[in-house]
Amino acid sequence: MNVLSLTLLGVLCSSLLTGLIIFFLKEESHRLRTWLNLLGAGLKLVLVAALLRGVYLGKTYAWSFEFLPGLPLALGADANSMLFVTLSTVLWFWTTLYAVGYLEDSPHRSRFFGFFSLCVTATTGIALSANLMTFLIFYELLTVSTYPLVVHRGTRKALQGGRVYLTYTLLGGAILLLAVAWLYSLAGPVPFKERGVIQGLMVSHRRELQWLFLLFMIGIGVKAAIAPLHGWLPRAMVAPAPVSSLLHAVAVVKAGAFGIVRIVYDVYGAENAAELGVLPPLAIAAGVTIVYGSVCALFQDELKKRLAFSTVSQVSYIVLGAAILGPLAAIGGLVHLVHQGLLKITLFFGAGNYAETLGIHRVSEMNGVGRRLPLTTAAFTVAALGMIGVPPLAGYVSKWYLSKGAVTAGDHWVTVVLAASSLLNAAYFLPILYRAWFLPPPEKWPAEHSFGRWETHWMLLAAPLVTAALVIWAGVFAESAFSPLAWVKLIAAREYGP
Amino acid sequence: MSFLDFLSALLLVPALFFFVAGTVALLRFPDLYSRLHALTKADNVGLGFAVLALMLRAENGVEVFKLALIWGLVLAASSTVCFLIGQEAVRRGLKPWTRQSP
Amino acid sequence: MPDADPRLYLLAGLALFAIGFYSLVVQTHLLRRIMALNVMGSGVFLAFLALALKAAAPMPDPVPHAMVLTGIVVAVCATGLALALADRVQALEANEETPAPEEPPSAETGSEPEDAG
Amino acid sequence: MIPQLLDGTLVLVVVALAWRALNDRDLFRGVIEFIALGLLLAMAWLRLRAPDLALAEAAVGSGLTGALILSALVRMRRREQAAAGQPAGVATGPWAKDRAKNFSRVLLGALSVAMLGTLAWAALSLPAKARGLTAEALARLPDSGVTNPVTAVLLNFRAYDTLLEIGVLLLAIVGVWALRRGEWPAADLRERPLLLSLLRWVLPLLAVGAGYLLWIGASAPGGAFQGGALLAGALVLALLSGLGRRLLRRGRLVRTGLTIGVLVFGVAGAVALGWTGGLLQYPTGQAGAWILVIEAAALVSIGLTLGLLYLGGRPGEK
Amino acid sequence: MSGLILGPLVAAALAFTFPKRGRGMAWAAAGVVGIAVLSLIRAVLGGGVQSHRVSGWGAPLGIDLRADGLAVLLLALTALIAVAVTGYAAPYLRAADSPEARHRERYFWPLLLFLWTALNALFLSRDLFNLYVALELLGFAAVALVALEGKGDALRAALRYLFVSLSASLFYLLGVALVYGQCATVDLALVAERAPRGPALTVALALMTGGLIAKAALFPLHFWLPPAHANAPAPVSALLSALVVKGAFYLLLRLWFEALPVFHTPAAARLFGMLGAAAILWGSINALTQSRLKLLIAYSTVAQLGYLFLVFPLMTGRDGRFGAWCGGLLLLGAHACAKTAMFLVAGNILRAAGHDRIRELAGIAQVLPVSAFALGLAGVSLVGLPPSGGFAGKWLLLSAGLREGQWWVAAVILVGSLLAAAYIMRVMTRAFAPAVPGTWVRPVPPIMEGTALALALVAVGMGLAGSWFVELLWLGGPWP
Repeated sequence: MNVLSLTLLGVLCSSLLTGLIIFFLKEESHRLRTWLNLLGAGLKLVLVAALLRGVYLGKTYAWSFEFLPGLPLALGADANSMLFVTLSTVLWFWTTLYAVGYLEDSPHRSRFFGFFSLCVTATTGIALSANLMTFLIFYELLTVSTYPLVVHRGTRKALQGGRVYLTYTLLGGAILLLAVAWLYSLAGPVPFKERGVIQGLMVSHRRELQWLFLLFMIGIGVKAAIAPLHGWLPRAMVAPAPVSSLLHAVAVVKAGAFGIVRIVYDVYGAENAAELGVLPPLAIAAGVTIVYGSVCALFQDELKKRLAFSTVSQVSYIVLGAAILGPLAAIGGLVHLVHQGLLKITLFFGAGNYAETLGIHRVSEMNGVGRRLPLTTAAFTVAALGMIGVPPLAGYVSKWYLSKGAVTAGDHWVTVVLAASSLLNAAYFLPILYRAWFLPPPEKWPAEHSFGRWETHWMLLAAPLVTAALVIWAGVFAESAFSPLAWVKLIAAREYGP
Repeated sequence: MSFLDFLSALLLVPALFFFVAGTVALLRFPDLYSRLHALTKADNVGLGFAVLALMLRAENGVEVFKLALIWGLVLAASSTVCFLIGQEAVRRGLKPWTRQSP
Repeated sequence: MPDADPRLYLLAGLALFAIGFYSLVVQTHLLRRIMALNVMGSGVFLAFLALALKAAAPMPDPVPHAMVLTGIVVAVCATGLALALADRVQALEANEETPAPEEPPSAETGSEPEDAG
Repeated sequence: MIPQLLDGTLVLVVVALAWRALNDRDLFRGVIEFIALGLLLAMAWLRLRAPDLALAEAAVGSGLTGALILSALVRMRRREQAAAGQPAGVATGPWAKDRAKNFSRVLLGALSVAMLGTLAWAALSLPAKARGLTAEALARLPDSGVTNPVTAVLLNFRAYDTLLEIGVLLLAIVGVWALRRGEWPAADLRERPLLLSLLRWVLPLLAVGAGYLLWIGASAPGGAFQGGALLAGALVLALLSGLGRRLLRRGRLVRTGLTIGVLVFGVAGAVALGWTGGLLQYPTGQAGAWILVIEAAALVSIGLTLGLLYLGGRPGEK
Repeated sequence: MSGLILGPLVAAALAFTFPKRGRGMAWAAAGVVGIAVLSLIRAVLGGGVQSHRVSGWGAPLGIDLRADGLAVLLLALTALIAVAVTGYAAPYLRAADSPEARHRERYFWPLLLFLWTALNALFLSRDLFNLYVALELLGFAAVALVALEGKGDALRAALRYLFVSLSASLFYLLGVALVYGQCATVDLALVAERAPRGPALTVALALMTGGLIAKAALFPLHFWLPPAHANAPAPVSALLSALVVKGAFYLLLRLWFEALPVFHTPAAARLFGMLGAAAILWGSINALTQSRLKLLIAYSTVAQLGYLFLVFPLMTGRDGRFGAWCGGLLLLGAHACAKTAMFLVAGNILRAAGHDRIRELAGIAQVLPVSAFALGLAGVSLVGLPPSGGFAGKWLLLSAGLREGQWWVAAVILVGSLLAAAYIMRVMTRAFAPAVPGTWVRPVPPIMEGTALALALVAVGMGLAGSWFVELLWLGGPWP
């Protein structure tokens, strides 16, 4: 075991160990818990930065451990995993900060932050998995560690939401397990590799591979919330706002989308998948989900539900990118993995601030919030515009690459879908912005809290501002060397290059 | 067949007779007290003859002694048990059978 | 006297086993069921010994004999345990009809003689 | 001809009695038939040339088990009468309560007959002359320390079985004691001078007899179990007459007596292990002495255990 | 090897003679057995299968002991769980200083030690008759422990259990008699050498299997298990579910794969598999409908036992053989630890709330966070979520099934896992609900919570040590 593999383990342990310690902290030791949280998150950030630099310089990171004979638990850092791990680590840091502020004075914080850390550990594990088995393990760990967060409030509604969440994800997990076991019995251990690992089976097991692809998509599609497997997502929004951010932007949905990317690119290989003819159905499913999610969002009055359906729609951009053959679409999809994360987390932070500071949960109550919470609303506005795809914000970049890729691949219908989706996005976000900025505020907010100097608690404020800044950076500096887009182009070049 | 064997077989005849008589009596006698007679008296005599018969076939003195001991034990035990049963019956007020009672 | 035919006793043993099993399942009285278990056991022992007699040269196989002796002791232990348990259960059911105080273990454990161990 | 007739009759009576014992309408009669069955089985063991077992069966299988069941029956009856206020002469049986029950009885009967048929088919397919282990056992007999092959198997060749079996005995009494408090037969010896005088000389005699059986077990039918059964009989007599009451007040002594078999056997096993490297492997040439010591301890435990099983629970004053 | 049997046996006798020293005796036995197990593991890993001829004679006249990977694994598992139960039982039994409590404590320790002796003897013995004695020892100890609860339901359950156990033993013993009649030996290895296919051994195997299935509570002979396991004292329930039923299953493995492998035909194997599948479904569905926590856990045992029997159909082929064997036994180990943890948690809940009605258990996570966490972790292993031991076991079974082309096994495993998730979720949902005032009346000593958590962690961690288990199980297993 060398320093390089230790870095990998360090990335995992920085949140795992802090999580385990936090479980056993007394409820009252607030300060220690906060420091531990931030220390873990910060340490992880540093380690990931080191990792990123290493991967950029071409170092190979690998760690493995045989937990059953011939069945290694393997971690590694390729370009693809770095994309996701960087995203989740950066966002986790800010989410932690936000959560500390958000949950001040609420009960069971040790439990909450314990599972919170476990959840991020699982996400990091998913990102760093070097083979399908390891992916599966962390994927299920994510399911389990998220459940206590969803039901954290313990209300009837929360428990119901949690039950729906577990039902969906465990069913998906079982199907995924079947798929993995089946593939292992056909192909032996399945490491992730660009252009796929199933070339040897293409001729002899064509039919099985097609079925397997379907199983994989169902199994992972649950977390990626592809319609009609999305039912859990709007119901899980009963969770506290930081959890929603986690579900939608950092961990769960992202893990699903990332999983689909992994299966298409690194297990099947895009060209093999296209050869098997399994990509068009996936693209159609993604397209349908995009439109369907947007339409549903249009009719939600509850702010978080609207955002939830928006996620359903937006995550399928990533899937769409994977499902359309060609480097351009791949770039669009992958970069949206990052962009959607930044956008959606900002939106949820905003929604959380409205709820926590003013007691606002519904769009119809949002008249004039811009005046009471100007900074929050500004961040919210940036993210909403990004979602719609207004240039030069992050969302525009992804949509542009996606449509270009679709046109190159000859799938013209995709552009129609994207256009329709953008219109719908505008239709459900612009009224919110209008209300927030241009309508007069009510006499009295539903439940107002005062946090002293700033418009709200500084931790609640810092997080959305930072993420909104990142949204602008990712869009404006998209063509620079240090942007998500640049990294994604590297990945696409490796998948599709000569 | 030696003389002793013959004698032994001869002794078994009364032994069997007394056992059969005791058994028939046990089944046919009308009440507990008379059945006790059958069990203790007839069977013990029968056993005595059987033990005698077996003694004649014994290989050494120790075996003869053991057989005698067995008979002695049975005699003592059956008389004590007979007494205890009778006593318990009397205590419970069981009336002895007489020709008058049905 | 010549040896018995082992097969005869073997079959008898199996018959006892079957009778015991049938009664165990059909009968409801606890004592009958306990006796049924004993009869089943005797059937097994009979089978064992009959098989031992098949190897009678110059004497029956002593190994099954030892096994059956072990079995007999185990059977009487089982009977003792089952009877104690059945007795508690029956006491319980009798109590449910007419509540009379029937030895909860609490009443006398403390007074068990020479407890100081 | 006559032996076959005798065997046939014996077997038929045994089977018929077994059926009667378990299915007699009168439970009391069933119990008596069950005890009789045990005695007949002892005869069957004799016909199968197993005198050791005939002894054990007569004493334990028929005598002690019968006594246990009989006393349990009496106890249950008394309680039933107290509870229901009516004589429970005929125990509730499965007789014709409803059709479903009858049907299941028929079904189970058919099943049992089918099972019997299968068993018979299998048993009759066994080779007529078995190899058995007679030859092996006799060949090793000189090294076993005893001359009675059954004792050799019990305490040397398969001594490990016996160790566990003594464990089962102890476990049984622990289990029974955990369950119930024993019931004292209320007997006042002052009213029964005859019994007292009998017991005065019979009890020591029985103890001597137990020792004799133990001793003779090395070479002839007998041994710790048969001796233990005799001791148990003596103990039951003592308990029935109330003589044993004083003994049972000494709790620790009684418990030590109950466990001494396991302890001596276990320690002997361990010592042998250290001595020869084999669990319960007695040092060469000393097997006879070791067996005697172990058997003596086992005799005490067996006798006490079986006798106290009759009490049906832990000793303790009301 | 000898210490494994003599240690707890002598300790049991001493614990009975000196009632106040019961707990000390249990710890002493734990020490002896612990050292013996560890040195045995070392010996087996270093020098392969270990054998011992008791009394120095050797089979067929004497009795042989043998410790292969399978036996050592189960011995270690038994030691682990017995130690945990010992630690848990001391505060559990001292709940109140009532005469009942003293009575229970007085008899608990010797009975526990007898149970331990019996299990160790069972796992080591190679002799069919000796195994019968060990089985009886096991059965008696288990029944007496169930009855120790003293309440009506427990006594009735114990009596039913005793009847099943005794008649099952007699079926087994009759089978042994037939084997002896045919082979003139009761040694497992010699039987395998001398076994001709024929009616006698077929029926013998059927008899023994029938008896053992009843003892292992395989559907449809599971009816005695839920009342017995649900009404026993919590540490006893743990022992019964974790180890006692597994003892019978272990013996079935020995019979079918070592003594009489010639009878392991596809048809017989399929029958086992069908029964196992039925047990999984039936047990899980019943667990879903129970209103009491301990009954739910007990039915879950019925279901989980079903998985073990899937080993039989998967062992018919060549490809999946070793995987299925390891998978089944890994599952056995994980289930033992997880189920112990669950029953101990149930004991904690009973202590804290005075009842175990699931509907009224809101707020476990709030009042007993450690217990709730343990319950959750144990649930993770039962459902088979990675990286738990349950997952590793199911994974191996699943891959074996797929490799052998036995799709129905895969389907059953997946459906069973989902049902398990459903019934675990029923409890966990209550756990996270806010506590109703007045539900939780008594505090629970930390050691009782800690023991449960430790075992749950072992169950989950077992998956990560899968390679080690597989290496151990390879030694002396039924492969050519």
